[in-house]
Order: sequence, then C-alpha cells, then structure tokens
Amino acid sequence: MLEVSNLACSRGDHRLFSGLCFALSPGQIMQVQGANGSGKTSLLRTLCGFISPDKGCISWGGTDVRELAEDYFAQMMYLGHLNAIKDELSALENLRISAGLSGMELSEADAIAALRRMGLKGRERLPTKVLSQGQRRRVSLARLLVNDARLWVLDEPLAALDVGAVALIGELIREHLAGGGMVIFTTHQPLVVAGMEMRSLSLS
Amino acid sequence: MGLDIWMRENPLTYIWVGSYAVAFIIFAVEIAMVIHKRKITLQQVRLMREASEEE
Amino acid sequence: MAINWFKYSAPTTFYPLAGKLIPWFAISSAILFAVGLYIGFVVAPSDATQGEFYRIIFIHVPSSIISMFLYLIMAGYAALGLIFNTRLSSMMASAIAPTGALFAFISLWTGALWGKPMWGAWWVWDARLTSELILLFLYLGFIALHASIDDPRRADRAAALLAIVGSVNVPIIYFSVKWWNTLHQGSTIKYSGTSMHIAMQQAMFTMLAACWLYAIAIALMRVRSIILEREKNTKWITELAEVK
Amino acid sequence: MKKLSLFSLLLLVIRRDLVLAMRRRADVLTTLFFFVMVVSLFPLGVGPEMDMLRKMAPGVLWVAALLASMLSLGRLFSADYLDGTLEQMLLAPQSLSVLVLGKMASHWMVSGLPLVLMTPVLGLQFDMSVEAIGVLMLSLLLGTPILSMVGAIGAALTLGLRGGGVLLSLLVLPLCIPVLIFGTGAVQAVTSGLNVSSHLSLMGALLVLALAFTPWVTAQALRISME
Repeated sequence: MLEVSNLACSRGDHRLFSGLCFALSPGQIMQVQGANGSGKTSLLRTLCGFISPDKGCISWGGTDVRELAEDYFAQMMYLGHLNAIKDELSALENLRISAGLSGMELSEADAIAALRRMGLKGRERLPTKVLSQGQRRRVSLARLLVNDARLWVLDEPLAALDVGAVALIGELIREHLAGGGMVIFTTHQPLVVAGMEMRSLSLS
Repeated sequence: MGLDIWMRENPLTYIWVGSYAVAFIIFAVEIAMVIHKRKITLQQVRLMREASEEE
Repeated sequence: MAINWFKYSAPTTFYPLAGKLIPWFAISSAILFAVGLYIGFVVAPSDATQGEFYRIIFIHVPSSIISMFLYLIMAGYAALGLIFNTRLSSMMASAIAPTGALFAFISLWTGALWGKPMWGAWWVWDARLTSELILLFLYLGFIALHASIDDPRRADRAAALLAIVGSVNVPIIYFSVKWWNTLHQGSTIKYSGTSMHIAMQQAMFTMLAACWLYAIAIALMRVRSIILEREKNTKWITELAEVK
Repeated sequence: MKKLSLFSLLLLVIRRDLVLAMRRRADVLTTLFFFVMVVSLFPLGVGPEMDMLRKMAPGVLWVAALLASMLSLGRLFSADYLDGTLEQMLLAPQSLSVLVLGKMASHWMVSGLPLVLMTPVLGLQFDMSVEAIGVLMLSLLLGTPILSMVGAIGAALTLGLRGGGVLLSLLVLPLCIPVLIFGTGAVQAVTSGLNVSSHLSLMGALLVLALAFTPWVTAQALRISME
C-alpha cells in the first residue's frame, strides 16, 4: 500500500538519508531505528507531507501522495512529539475537536468510551492542564481509537507512558494490524505486539 | 531660507550634489558591497574545500 | 534554432555564463550613463517653467520605473521558484530585491529634491511618491522576511509567497493612493509631458537604458555570490578555477 | 462515525477558537484596551481643539484598529503551532483553507468585532456626528475582517520566527493601506456631505476579494512554514 522509493531528505546543508526504499502492506508494522539526529522524525514528517523530499517518491496504493493530497490524509493519522491538546479544554473536548479536524463527527458517548479505555475514567471533563504528562499523552493517544485511518504514523508514542499504558498501546496496534491496518513508528522503549512480525528500518 | 536662495542661484550644483552624486554614491556602495560579499563567500568556500580535503 | 532554456536555468551553467556577461553589461551601462548625462546636461535646453531643476527627472523617472518593474520581475522569479521548485529563480529573486529597494530609495530621494524647488517642501503626499514609499516598504518586507528565516528553502518559499501577494496588491495600492490623492486635491507631479524636447526624451531613454544595464549587472553579480554560498557543498563549486 | 460537512467543520473551528478565547479572556481584553488607550492618547498629544479632533477621528480610529489587530495577529497560529495542533490541521482530509477561514473568522470576532462595538463611545470622545459614527462603524465592520484575513497571511509566514511580531507588522501594514484609505475616506465623505456608497462598495469588493483568495494563500503559507 505504502511504497517509498529512492527517498532522500536533508535538513539545511546536512543530508539525513538518501536512496531509502521500503514498502508497507496491510497488516504490517515497521519500526524506524537510528541514533538521535539520524532523521527518524524527518522521515515520518516526510511521510506526512510536511517536508517535501529532495528526491524520490512516496506513493499510496500506486499513486503519488502529493497527487492524492487530501485523499491520502483521510487514510492516515500522525501522532507527533507534541500532543496537540489544549490545556484550556477538557479531555473530552480535546478528543472531539481533534476528531472533528480529521473530518469525523464524534458523539460524546463514543468519546467517553475511548477515554475510559485509555484509563482516564473520571477525568474526562477536567481541563487537561490539571492532568499529568502521561495522562495528557493518553488523551492524545485516544485519537487512535476514534479514527478509521489505515496508516498510523507514530513518533515516539510511548514517551511518558507507564507500563500499563505501553501494554495497552501494544494491544491497540495489534487490533489495528489484525484489521488490515499499517503502522510505522519510532521508539526508544521496547514495544511488544503479540503475534506480529516486527520489521525494522534503520537509518544511519 | 539660506538654502532656498542658494538653490535658486546654483540650480545645477544643487541637482548634481543633491541627486546625481547621491545616486552614484549609492551605486558605488552597492557595487563595493557586492564585491566584498563575493570575496567573503569565495573565502568561505575555499575554507570548506580545504577542510574537506584534510578529512 | 532551438535553445535549451533549461540548460541555462541550472546554476552550473548559469554561473559561468553570468560571469562572462557581467563585464559587457557593466561597460555598456557606464558608457550609456556618460552619454545620458552629456545629453541631459549639455544638449537638452533648460525648461521654460522649471528652469534647470527639471534635469532631476533624468535620474528620478528611470529609477521609479525600474524599481516598479524590478518588483514585478522579482515576484515573477519568486513565483517560478515556488511553482517549479527551480533553485536559480529563487536565487535571482533574492538577488534582485536589494537593487530594487535601492532604486526605490533613489527615486524617493530625488523626488524630494525635485519637490523642494517646485513646491517649497521636501515631501509632498503626492500619489506617485506615496506609492513609491509603499513599494519601498514592500521591498523591505521581502528582504526582512528572507533574512529572518534560517532555512534557505523555507526563506525562498515564504518570501516568494509574500512577493506574489505584494504584486497582486500593488495595483490596488496604487489606485487607492491615487484616489485618496485626488480626494484631497493634493498636488500631482506633472512632467513637461507632451511638450518634452526631443533631447530631453533622448536623455531620459539613455539614462533608463543605463540604469537597466546597471541593475542587470549588479543582480548578476549578486546572484553569483548567492550561488556560491548555497551550492558550496557541491562538487562543481569546488572545481571552479576561482576557488582553487 | 459520521463525516463532517465543510460547513460544520468551519463552525467547529470557529466554536473551538471562541471557546479558547473565552477561557483566556485576558488576551482579548488587552487588545481592546490597547485600542481604547491609543485612541484616547491622541487628544492628549495634539490638543483638545474639537474642530481638529473631529477631522482626525476617522484616521485615528482606523490606524488604532490597524495596530490593535496587528497586536493580536501574532497569536493567531502560534498557540496551535507550539502544541502541535497545527500539524493535525495540515493533515485534515478536508480542506485546510476552510480551517484557516474558520480561524480568521474567530480571530475577527474576538479582535475585530469588539473594536467596532467600541467605536461609538470613542467617536463621542472626538465629538463625531451620529451619521459619521454610523459610517465609521460600517466601514470598520467591512474593513476589520480584511485586516484579519490579510494579517493571517503574514502570521502564517512569520510562524515561529525570532521577532515575529515586529516582522509581521512590517509585512502586513503596507498591504493594509487600501483598507485604511477607503475606510477613512467613507467617513470624510459623509462629513463633507458626499455619497459614501462608492467607498463602502469598494471596501466590499476588497472584502470579497480577500475572502476568495486569502484562505488559500494562508494555507500555502502554513505548509511552507511547517517544513
């Protein structure tokens, strides 16, 4: 589904990677590895179309993503370093608005169910500024539950999460893959996804 | 008012010193800056090249 | 004969080509300046109403015209760079901007000097002078935006968008200023117009041509430095004769 | 899950920004206070002659409105940029331009509309006639949205830059000159007994033009700035 061929990317004068080729089919998961500054985040941001590559092409279902543009965005979701949640809004409002931005109308009941599954029971209506770092990350990750995107692009999804939450993310990813989804992610913590072959791509 | 009278008596000097000389000084400064910029850039490029050759 | 324009749009071929062209533009510009000044100050008679002061227009009018055209050319190059992602056109745009700003400044300066004997005031809120001032602001905005972004590619693209928005706005600004000016019965600069002596016209056109050649020469010189700076990591730069 | 229509997406963005603004009221109020203060400083600076003040009033109010809107423009995208929401907006499967339009609209409601509503009080300070105040409000009503929209382009271009606020004013103020001219021109026309419809219809034309192009241009600027 997702094919990357001969991709090259640089920041300023510095060439991060070049000649990068890989493909991801439904049900596959891939971890991007590499030292700090090797371009993991840049690769993921290039896949989102934020950065236009110096060379090479990213295609989705055989068509260049730049041509697909919004049709591609409808089928992918990106979780970056930043949580994309507003301190002034409650967890519930945050989740419903981010679903809205990705074009979905989310009912209150569905949103509460998603937040509860993320272990935020009883905190749905608190302003997120009173939540801890890990809890905010959970609010942000709750978007995975209320989205029907096929491709997940996750940049350090496990940062600030405790053991229980890491296990939960593993389970969410397994469900997503079982349903024919695709995941590409980076992490510095081990992530176990039961029964799935973990491919890895290393940037040097 | 002194300037006004002087200006009417010496229109050509006024024009020359006031506009043409200023314009040509601006041109000269611009040329000098561009040449200086080129010198600096060339120096940088040479330094980069020497640094990469030593590696 | 089909000329391969794309060949000249690559910095590798453009850099030596520009180097060869610069002396020609510079020398012909200097000659035309000399000729223009000679016609303007020796051949052309003094004006019936304005005396000798009208001779300022030989520098004022060409610099106004050039500052306006350079903005459009700059915006055009910037747009090419934005749409087709060609490196050279973005570099050209940023090479033209300072020259355009300087011509706008010269036009304002000489306009003020011309205004003093004509109206008795250094600055009059005349439609053309006001538009020229706004044009200078637009140039300064372009330069400031380009200078404050560190990543050259983002700087090129952001400044290009600004230049395009600016050039769409220039006619609106010009007409609104003109309208504002007529509303307030302000004075408008009127040149001798139709009764312009043939020698005056010759002087004006020669000076205009001289200024154009100067602008081209200086922009090419500047773009060569920009090419060197941006491409300093590439192989062809390190193999240039002047680098060795 | 239901797909959102473009219009409800627009409403969602507007509502979100308004809720955020209501929860951070201080920001809104500072802009308004700035406007009131700048306008009130003028009589102190130029003296209390009513004739002169009456003549200056439209220009003073318009320039103050221009400066006040510059002041609040810096915040238009920066909060979303810093907390990552802007990344999500860029990935919106519907139109980014619509999201941008929503943000422009809420920015105007928060920073432009209060100025319009405040105008009668300030107009009285300058001893303006009722018709003049009416036309001034109308011209501000048509003009302040243009300031928000043109300003949004500048805000998007200067996103995350050092000294972005000053740079933003440098970029945007020259582009706003026509709005200033037509806005003050309308009031001067009504005080000298001329027809105001031509000024206001030109302003309306500028508003339509801005509505048609600025959301798209701002969307492009955001994509450039996020790289």
